[in-house]
Amino acid sequence: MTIADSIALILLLAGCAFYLAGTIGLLRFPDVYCRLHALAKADNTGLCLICVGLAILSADWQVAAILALVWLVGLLAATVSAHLIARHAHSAGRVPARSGPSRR
Amino acid sequence: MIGLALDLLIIVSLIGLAIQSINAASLFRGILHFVVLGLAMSLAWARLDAPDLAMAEAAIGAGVTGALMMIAYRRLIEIQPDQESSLRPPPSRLAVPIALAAGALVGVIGLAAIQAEPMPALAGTAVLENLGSTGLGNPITGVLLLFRGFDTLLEITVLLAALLSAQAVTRQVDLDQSLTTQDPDTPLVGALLAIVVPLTVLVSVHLLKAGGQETGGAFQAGAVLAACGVLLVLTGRLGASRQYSPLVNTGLLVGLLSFILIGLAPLLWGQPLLALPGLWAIYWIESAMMISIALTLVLLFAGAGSLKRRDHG
Amino acid sequence: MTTEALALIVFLPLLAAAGAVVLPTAWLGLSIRVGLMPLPLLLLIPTLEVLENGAYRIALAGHSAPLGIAWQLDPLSLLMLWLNVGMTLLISLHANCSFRPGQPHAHRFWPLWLLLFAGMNALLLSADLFNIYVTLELVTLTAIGLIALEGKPPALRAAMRYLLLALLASLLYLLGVGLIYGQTGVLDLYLLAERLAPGWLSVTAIALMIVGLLIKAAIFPLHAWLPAAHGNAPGPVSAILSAMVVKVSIYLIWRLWFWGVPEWDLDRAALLLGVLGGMAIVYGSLAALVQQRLKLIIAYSTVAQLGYLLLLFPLASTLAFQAASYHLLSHGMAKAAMFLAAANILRSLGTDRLRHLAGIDQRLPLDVFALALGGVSIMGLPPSGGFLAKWLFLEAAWSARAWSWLILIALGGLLAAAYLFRVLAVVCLHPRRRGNHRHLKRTPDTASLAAMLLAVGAIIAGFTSAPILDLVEAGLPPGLPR
Amino acid sequence: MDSATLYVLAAAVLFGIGVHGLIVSAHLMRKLFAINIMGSSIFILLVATATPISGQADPIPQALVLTGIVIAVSATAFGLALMVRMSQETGKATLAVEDEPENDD
Amino acid sequence: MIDIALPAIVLFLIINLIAGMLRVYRGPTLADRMLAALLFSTTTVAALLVLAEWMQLPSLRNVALLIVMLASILSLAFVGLPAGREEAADEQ
Repeated sequence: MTIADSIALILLLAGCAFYLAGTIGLLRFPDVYCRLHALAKADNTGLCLICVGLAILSADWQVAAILALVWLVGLLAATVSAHLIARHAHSAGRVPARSGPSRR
Repeated sequence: MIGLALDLLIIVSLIGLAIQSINAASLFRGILHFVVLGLAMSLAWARLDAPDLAMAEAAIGAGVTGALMMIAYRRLIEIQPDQESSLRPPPSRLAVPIALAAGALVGVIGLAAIQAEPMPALAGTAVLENLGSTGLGNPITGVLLLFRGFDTLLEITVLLAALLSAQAVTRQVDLDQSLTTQDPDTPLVGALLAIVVPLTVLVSVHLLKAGGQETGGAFQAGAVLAACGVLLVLTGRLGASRQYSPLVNTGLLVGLLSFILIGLAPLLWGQPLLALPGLWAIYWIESAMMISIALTLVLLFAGAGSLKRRDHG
Repeated sequence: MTTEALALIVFLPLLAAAGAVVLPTAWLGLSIRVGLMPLPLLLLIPTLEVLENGAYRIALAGHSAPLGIAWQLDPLSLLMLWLNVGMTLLISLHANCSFRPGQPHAHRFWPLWLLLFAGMNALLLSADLFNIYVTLELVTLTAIGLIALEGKPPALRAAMRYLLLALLASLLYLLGVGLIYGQTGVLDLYLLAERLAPGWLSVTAIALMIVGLLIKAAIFPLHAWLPAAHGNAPGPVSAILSAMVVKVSIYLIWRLWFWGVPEWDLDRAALLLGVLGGMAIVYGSLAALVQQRLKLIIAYSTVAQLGYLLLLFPLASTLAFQAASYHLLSHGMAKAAMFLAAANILRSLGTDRLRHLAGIDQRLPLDVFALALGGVSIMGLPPSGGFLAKWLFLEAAWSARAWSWLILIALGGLLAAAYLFRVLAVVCLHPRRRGNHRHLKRTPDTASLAAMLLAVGAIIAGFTSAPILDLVEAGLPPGLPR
Repeated sequence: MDSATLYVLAAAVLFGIGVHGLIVSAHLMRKLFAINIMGSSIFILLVATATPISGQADPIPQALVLTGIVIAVSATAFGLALMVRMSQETGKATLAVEDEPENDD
Repeated sequence: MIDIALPAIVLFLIINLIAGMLRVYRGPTLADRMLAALLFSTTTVAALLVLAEWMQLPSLRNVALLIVMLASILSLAFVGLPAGREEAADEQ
């Protein structure tokens, strides 16, 4: 295994860790706004790390370009979706939870 | 080994999502599960070595299907907010045995089909043998346009028939309002459109061009383009219209018309019916079909006969 | 020439449908004419070819069978094509009254109508199992759109039920096609005979396809969707659905059975199909006896009459084939005539409930006459096409010494007479309620004319049988007993 | 056990789920889901049972399934439109048996 | 090593996904359920990218790109649902 491969592997695993964090946040956080926050940020960081890892692994500029594009568009889509969902929740009259354990 | 574990997991999620999309406690959850099931299906296609199908499933499932279901759901709850409270599913003692029998039948058939002595797939072999002389690299595109082009011609006719039938049953009142989000000027939406719209157009053109050699093709490209149109309708940039528009109608039919006319033309110089004269014809028909497929899907979504541009803020 | 003509027979209606969508309303009439009128002339060319040289095959795109899709025109499909073209044209004459360009649903009706027509022609020509699946879907979706066109709740419900069942049926058919491809590596119907060995897997595949087609053909006990759909659709749509659309499914079963797997020993399956047909005859007729609406009576009569087409399987002889083909033809014309006449009555009266029909014969003589003539053929009274078909059936059963089928065929005729005389008795013989139909809307003359022409056709079919029966015999699969 | 076998079994289970859903669901949208799931299961079956030709996937089943997917989407979109119209006319998106006043006056 | 790690990562991502779907059940609001669907699309994208590398099917990257591009459509269609009205029906 080359050094590049090991770096890629470490990045991929780190990406997975972020995905895990996002999912835990989605399941454990108390209200919809916190969950949004967890998911949108952690998952996109995870996606970024995975894309970088795969780019190193493939060692091909064309592939790297596609991966970068996927990540950027993913970022944009996640941002807009999170915003829209939060807006919907807000207009539905959801009040952010102040503190305390998850409701369910 | 790990590949098998992966397949198993994909299958478990497929099954779970399928159960949930039919049996979820509310219709909304059912829709979500069904849309997600489409994504999981594209993973399954990827594992089954069918990237063309993965792409078709992703393009249609992530874009148009979800939007169609959501809009239909919205129209339903506008009529009756409480869609299912009064519904008691008819008690049927036979349902489970019938379902088990049907599933078992399919399973036994499938297993037997795998185990059976592999017969030479004559048609498939012929496709792979003849592909070299056509200048195409993707055998599926070869099948869809050259060897079994008539299927594809009829397939876009079916799509057109679905649109015409849907229009025939769509009530022609209050066409205009209920498609867009309440506020087309929500921040960020403009930025999203500014990037995603050109990108979808680019990607669909790329898929079209790539379709001859690798994964892609008119349907995938058209579905992506349709998703772009749906996006524009949802954000209020395009509106449903009742006005006859020659442009929209021509776009709707350009695929079918090009296919028929280019398919009939060889008869004039003594060639067989539907024998496409060269690669340019394939690319022309594919492009025309892409436009028609995209417009058909957008019109199916909008539930209207035509589209018009809409000004906003 | 023949290739060109056949290409136009499929593509001209398609182009006309496209024209009806894309051109402004003022051009609708022209599109319709272009899509329909030249067809009989065009069909003459392949007819001459087939009469002279027998079956005609076209490899589409120049790729012959295992690779590409083929069209095959043989005497049986030629007969079906003539039926489809002739009936669509005559029914269009009627549709041109209720959906005259400019009227509310006209610009929705005609494109679908033309697509349905093109789809049926493509289906009848196709020799490829998967291509047939696609054409079946085209036919089904357009048919359902046409049923639901006017947006009345019963029609919408019927259309929805039809859609769900038709989709289920298509899936079964598709599964069968996939299995057959896995078994043989080919999709061409006429290549199956030598490549599909009768193992349990291939039997299951054929069985799945047949069950799917039986659902689409509304054969008892899978008939539940038909009466509501045909009874609530607009008149011309009911007519073409009953006359042609359900029947092509049975035509496809014939194809699979006698051309796809002619070597198989299918006696027990044939008996089963025959029993289903018999049950359809008895059940459909009894149900028609208790209906209160004219169109529903006619629709249940379709359920019953479709049963005869399945008797071909147990009888399986040249005579039975002639009988079944002739039944298909004469029932098509008679049933279309009856549905069109019923549509005219419904349109004039605003209702087709039987008890409101008393004495209608004085106000709408032409329509009632068409209804009665159609009824004569359905009952199988001489001299009519229906009589000849049932006579041939009886003869076939007689020469096969199949007494139970013989009794069944006779019983079916009696039952048909019962439910049709019930209608005619109310309409013509009810003395007291005459003359209370002052506010009738006038039926357009062409609408009555179309019904009349079809009804007369069903009667004339009783006299001019020889060429058609010869044609059928010329197209029989090899090895069928006399 | 190989993945083709696994997917065939998955197709069987999905088909059963679809059949069950088609029978027991009252809401039409769920019936449409059920039909679609049955369709997907048959598509999976067709692709999973295809025999590879000298190491390459047989293109015919995949092309057929692609056509099948387009047809399924068309039919589903039309079904949704029909369902919405039914609901507009009758207030319900179901096909209950008691809704059929076929014969009474 | 890499050849085992890649499918293992896909495996992990899918487990992650299934866990995330719990949020669709639990809700409690429609927005929560939508969120879980969103999670599904980002995770599927990552899984497809890794699969593309492992199975040597480069076109899967295009599939992934398609999915991210179209992911916002569902959210946009969702926002069109009248807020608040249907939640009563959804929350038993």
